[in-house]
Amino acid sequence: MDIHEYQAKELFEKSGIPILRGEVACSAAEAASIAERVGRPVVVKAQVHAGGRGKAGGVKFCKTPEEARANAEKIIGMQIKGKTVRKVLVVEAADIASEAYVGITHNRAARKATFMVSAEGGIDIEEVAKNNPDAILKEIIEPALGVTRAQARRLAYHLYPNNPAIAKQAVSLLLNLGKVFFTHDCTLTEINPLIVTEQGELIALDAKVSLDDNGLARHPELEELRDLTAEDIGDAKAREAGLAFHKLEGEVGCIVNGAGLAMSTLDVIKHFGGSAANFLDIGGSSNPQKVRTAMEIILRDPNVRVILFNIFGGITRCDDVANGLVEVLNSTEVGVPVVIRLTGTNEEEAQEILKQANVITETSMDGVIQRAISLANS
Amino acid sequence: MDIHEYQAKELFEKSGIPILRGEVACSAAEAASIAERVGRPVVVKAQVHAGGRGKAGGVKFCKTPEEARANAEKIIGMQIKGKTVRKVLVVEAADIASEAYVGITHNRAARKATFMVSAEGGIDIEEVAKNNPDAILKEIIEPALGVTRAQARRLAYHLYPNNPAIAKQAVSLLLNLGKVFFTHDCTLTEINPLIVTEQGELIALDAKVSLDDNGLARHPELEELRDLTAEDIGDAKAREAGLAFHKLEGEVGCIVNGAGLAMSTLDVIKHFGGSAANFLDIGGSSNPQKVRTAMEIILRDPNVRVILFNIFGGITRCDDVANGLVEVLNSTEVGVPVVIRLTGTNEEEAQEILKQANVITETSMDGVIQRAISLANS
Amino acid sequence: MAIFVDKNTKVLVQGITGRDGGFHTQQMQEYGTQVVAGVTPGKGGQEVHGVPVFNSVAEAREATGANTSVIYVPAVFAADAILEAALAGMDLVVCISEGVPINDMLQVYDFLKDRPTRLIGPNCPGIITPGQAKVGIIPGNICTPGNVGLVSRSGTLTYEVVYALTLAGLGQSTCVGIGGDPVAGTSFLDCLQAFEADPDTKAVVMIGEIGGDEEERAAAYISEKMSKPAAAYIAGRAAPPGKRMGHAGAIISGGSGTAAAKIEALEAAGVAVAELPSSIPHLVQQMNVL
Amino acid sequence: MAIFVDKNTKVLVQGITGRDGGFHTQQMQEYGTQVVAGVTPGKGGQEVHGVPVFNSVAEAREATGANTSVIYVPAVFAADAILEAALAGMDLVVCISEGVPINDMLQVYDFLKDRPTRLIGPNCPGIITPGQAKVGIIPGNICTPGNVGLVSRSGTLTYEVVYALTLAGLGQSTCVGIGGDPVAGTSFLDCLQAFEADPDTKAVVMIGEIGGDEEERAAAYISEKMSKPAAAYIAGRAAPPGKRMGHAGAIISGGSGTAAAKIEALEAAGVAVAELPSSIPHLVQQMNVL
Repeated sequence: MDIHEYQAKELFEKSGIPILRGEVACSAAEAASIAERVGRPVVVKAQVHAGGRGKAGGVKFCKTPEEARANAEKIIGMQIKGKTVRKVLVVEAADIASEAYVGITHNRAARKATFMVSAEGGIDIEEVAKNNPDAILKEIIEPALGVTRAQARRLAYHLYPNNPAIAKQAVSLLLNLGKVFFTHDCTLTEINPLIVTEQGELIALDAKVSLDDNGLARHPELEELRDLTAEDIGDAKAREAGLAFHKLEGEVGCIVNGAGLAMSTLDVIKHFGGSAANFLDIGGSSNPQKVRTAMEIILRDPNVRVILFNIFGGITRCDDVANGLVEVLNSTEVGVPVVIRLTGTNEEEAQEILKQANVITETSMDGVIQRAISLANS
Repeated sequence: MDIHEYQAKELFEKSGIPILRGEVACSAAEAASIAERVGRPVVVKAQVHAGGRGKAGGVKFCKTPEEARANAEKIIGMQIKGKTVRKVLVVEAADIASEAYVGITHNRAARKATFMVSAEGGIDIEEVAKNNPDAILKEIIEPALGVTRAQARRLAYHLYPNNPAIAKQAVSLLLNLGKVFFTHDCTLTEINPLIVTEQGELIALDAKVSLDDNGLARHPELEELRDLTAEDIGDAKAREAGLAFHKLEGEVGCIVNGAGLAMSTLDVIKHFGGSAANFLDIGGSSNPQKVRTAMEIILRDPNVRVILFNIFGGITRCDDVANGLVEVLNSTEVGVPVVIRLTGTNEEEAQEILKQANVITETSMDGVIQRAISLANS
Repeated sequence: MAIFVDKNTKVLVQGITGRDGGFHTQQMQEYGTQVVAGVTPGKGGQEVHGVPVFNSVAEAREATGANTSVIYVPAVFAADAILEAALAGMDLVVCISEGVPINDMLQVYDFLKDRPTRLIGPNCPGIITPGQAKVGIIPGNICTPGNVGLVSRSGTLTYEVVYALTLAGLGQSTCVGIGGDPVAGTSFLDCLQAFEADPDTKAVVMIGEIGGDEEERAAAYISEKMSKPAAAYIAGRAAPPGKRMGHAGAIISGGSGTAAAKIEALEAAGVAVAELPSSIPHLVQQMNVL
Repeated sequence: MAIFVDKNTKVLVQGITGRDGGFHTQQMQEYGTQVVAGVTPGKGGQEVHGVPVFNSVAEAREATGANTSVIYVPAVFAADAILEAALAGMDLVVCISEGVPINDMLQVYDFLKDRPTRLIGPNCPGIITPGQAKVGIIPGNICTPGNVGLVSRSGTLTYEVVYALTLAGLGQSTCVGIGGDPVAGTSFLDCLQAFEADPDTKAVVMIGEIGGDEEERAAAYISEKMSKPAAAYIAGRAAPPGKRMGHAGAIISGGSGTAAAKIEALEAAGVAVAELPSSIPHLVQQMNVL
């Protein structure tokens, strides 16, 4: 789960990382009045779960409250990478002497988290990684130790080799960033840019935090940071029902159990010349309500011309899925054909149930997919 | 460093371990008035850095404030294992349904801390260990993990196998005891007895905490718990000067650099038929002030008939020791002979310095010890 | 022989009194697996499907000689359960629980790496040696004994392929679902090494998916060390970049971990890569080793 | 040959700009040791006795090829310094600092146990291979090259014995002070194994003290595996029970860890145990192996 910059900054502040707090505005008028209160130039920053805000015009320096109003006007409602901006952060502009990058994320190959810093901050770190990898210093974080003081020192002196006073501040900051990462079950904590001001202060000018969805259960206070307005209705419904769902661009609506089988279903659809409208994994349980929600989500998409069920029952019981489907068909006008393949646990009971329903059954994965494609094309 | 029961209980309370707090009294009158306020039977407990308080008569159940007064009268001023009791803890008496032992200490052979519990509490755990070792369940604490919840559960269910409600309380308590141990750099945290009351509450009825002297530097708030009144003046002086000192019963006062050489000096004194008055290690530095303090501490002991210096200079510079000694001899009436052996770093300079002084020099460890013994006997 | 589990495996179920734990205890028993103990703290002394329940793994192991543990506890308690099993000296721990926080797994992985306990999972369907024992949730009726070793990151996709093998008359030595999480106790590589050493395994099938570099590492091993023929299927060829496809592991970003890269590495190592899950049996038949 | 350090050892000094670090850098240099780098965070770029100073061990190692680190930092920072050296890939770390909190050392010991870095200390005088290199604070002038391997838990007592050996014409292959703390990186056993494998060592001297069971473990090894003759001295025969004698390690409680028990174990293993430190040279001469 991503959280907004202003929320991330609150976590940082609680952990002793210096930030410029700013205030959140949902309208241009609010933005102007915040700028008025600040009484100095401000920066208006789009609060949206997408990278590249600056490049997209979502971050603007404003000398006056009027400029803040004008820029907020432009930014609120703007689309950045498909996400609508609904709030801006209005924050005092800093006198930047230098910009660095610091971040922690998981290193899958090492099975450890990794701390990365680069003296070239403020720009796309992936660009730095590509063009000047030596500029990035990495420290693998040992699970048994956490971020050690010596590691924080090495990273800090890499950033500020000729400025021990700033490097000492950076050591604390980096240790605190490590605490944020591990105490909150983050998958990413990043400061870009980490600045030194003309006055010699170290400040996290931006703050990016992604949370491990699996860790949220033990951080109810973080679950509250979820921005429901930032979510698509389909995504929200899926999340609440415990479905893994992604909208795609094709015509075959897919309901599958298991992530691997669902991915493979997409592949096989493509192999036979079709195109999937979505990825949807109903998971291991076979609660009929899940089937209903899955159908509802898929039918919101006007592109869908056929609904394909590909179920291999293990924990999932085929008869449960069949019952759920029949229930939906009896109570709803689906409007598109439904093709289904059910194999595995309680397969025969399921076939019996489906006999009553207006659905097309197939016995193999290849077969049901080919049938779905031909229906979508007809 | 040992701390008192009432201080340990404060640490426990802060970590969420249920205790009966009580109040500390320094006089019988105070004890009586606390008992009056409690308004129920109390226990009066000697606060002294020594085990076996109960057996020594330092813990008394008192039905009335008058009994509390009388018992406090007896206990305050009492000697327990050579330590004078100066305070008592007056605490509400509990209705005890069962008593257990729980404790954490370092296991030197494993290089890990160990959690130990026994359902046979309230008595000397070393007796249980000797007579019924199977009654003690141990869990080695992995440094990389700390006390895991599963370990706490196993220990808790060992204590309360037929009482899941109490076992669940015990899981939290044991996890919290682990936190006390590691957060405060303890060498021992112990509850004996851990009781279940007739009302079904789990309570730490006693609390014993020993702190790692080497860890105190990072816990200034714990250093403040040191009971200066409980220390011998010589011990306090030695500690402040950074000397390792123990009083013994013999006649040869010893000043040695290095713990191993100091122990060996005691052995060699015994080997040649003498008896050491003390163990004293001036450590690695050769600050003349240390030599002065060492002399002062030793001369407080009327049994001392000779002072023996056995110095092998490494970091310690022999000339520094010699200068310190000459300084003391010039400003103080020592009253007993001083024999000295200095070998190693700047040995020759030291010999030159000592020529002026009224001391007997020898070149070997065996030689100087034999000389000291003969002087002590003369 | 087979790998990791066989008819001598003595299974302990952590979370046996839960819904899933109880159900699959019965399933495992019906398959003929020796389920000797269960653990649920506070329920020691009870029985579930005739299996005695204990308060701790250590106690259960001591009383029953269990050597393999299977975990069906809620995800946030799974790491603790794995560590409990490892500290109690289990040889094999199979963690079915899905949704274990990644930081928990970093700690567990690091702790186990120099210890004798093997972890399979988490977020996995478990392991089955057809005709001998199953530990986890792989449906027993879709498997049949034979000489194909199968290892997979996915659950139901495994079933799809196993069932296709069975229908084609290609029995399995052992099927291992290693789970789709980014940090898993057992890797493709671990399983390939075990299959290479197992005389009952004549050919290997590997079911991978996008994300990570486990398939590439497996390809390197196959190319350098493996004598037995291998077929593979990689799910996620059609997955759009940057989407997290259910499995925490199956996220694809930038140019790394793509299906194309994995397929290329496997083909370069001489592995027969299937276009469709249904083509796997044919590829195995063509190996002419069974 | 010798053990652990020799003329090729390249030493890095952690805490080189401190009083002790600077002084002993010079002492080590005067002895002929290659001191190639120092580390003090914030003082990178400076020089101490001609040795370049760096901000981190990793940086220093990369620039100079240092393979051995010696630590003179305040005790509460020592564990961090040891871990830094280990993570930077040092082969040997010698920690002189005294008063390291025991919980720090539990973590360090556990972290290092499956890694290639050897730690000597903390709270130790270090190691010297006479005529080749010294790493730590053992006075060079009391040693002389030869074939006696010496290992000791004590500092000045080591000097006493080494000096007695030197005066008796008995040179040393390597002298190791393993330190008096209850949790030390290197044990008697580790050193005995190394001496056993070292062709330059013909006889071994062990200086133990009360507390712990390291001497007993060493005795078991000597009895079962060691071909070279050994002499020993145990300090603390006269120590009263229950007193902490300066060294954190040298505390004696109950019946365990007493001098008598250690002496008995060593004598049973065929070790010549000296009554006095001064008797050691005579015992070594009687071995007739030099």
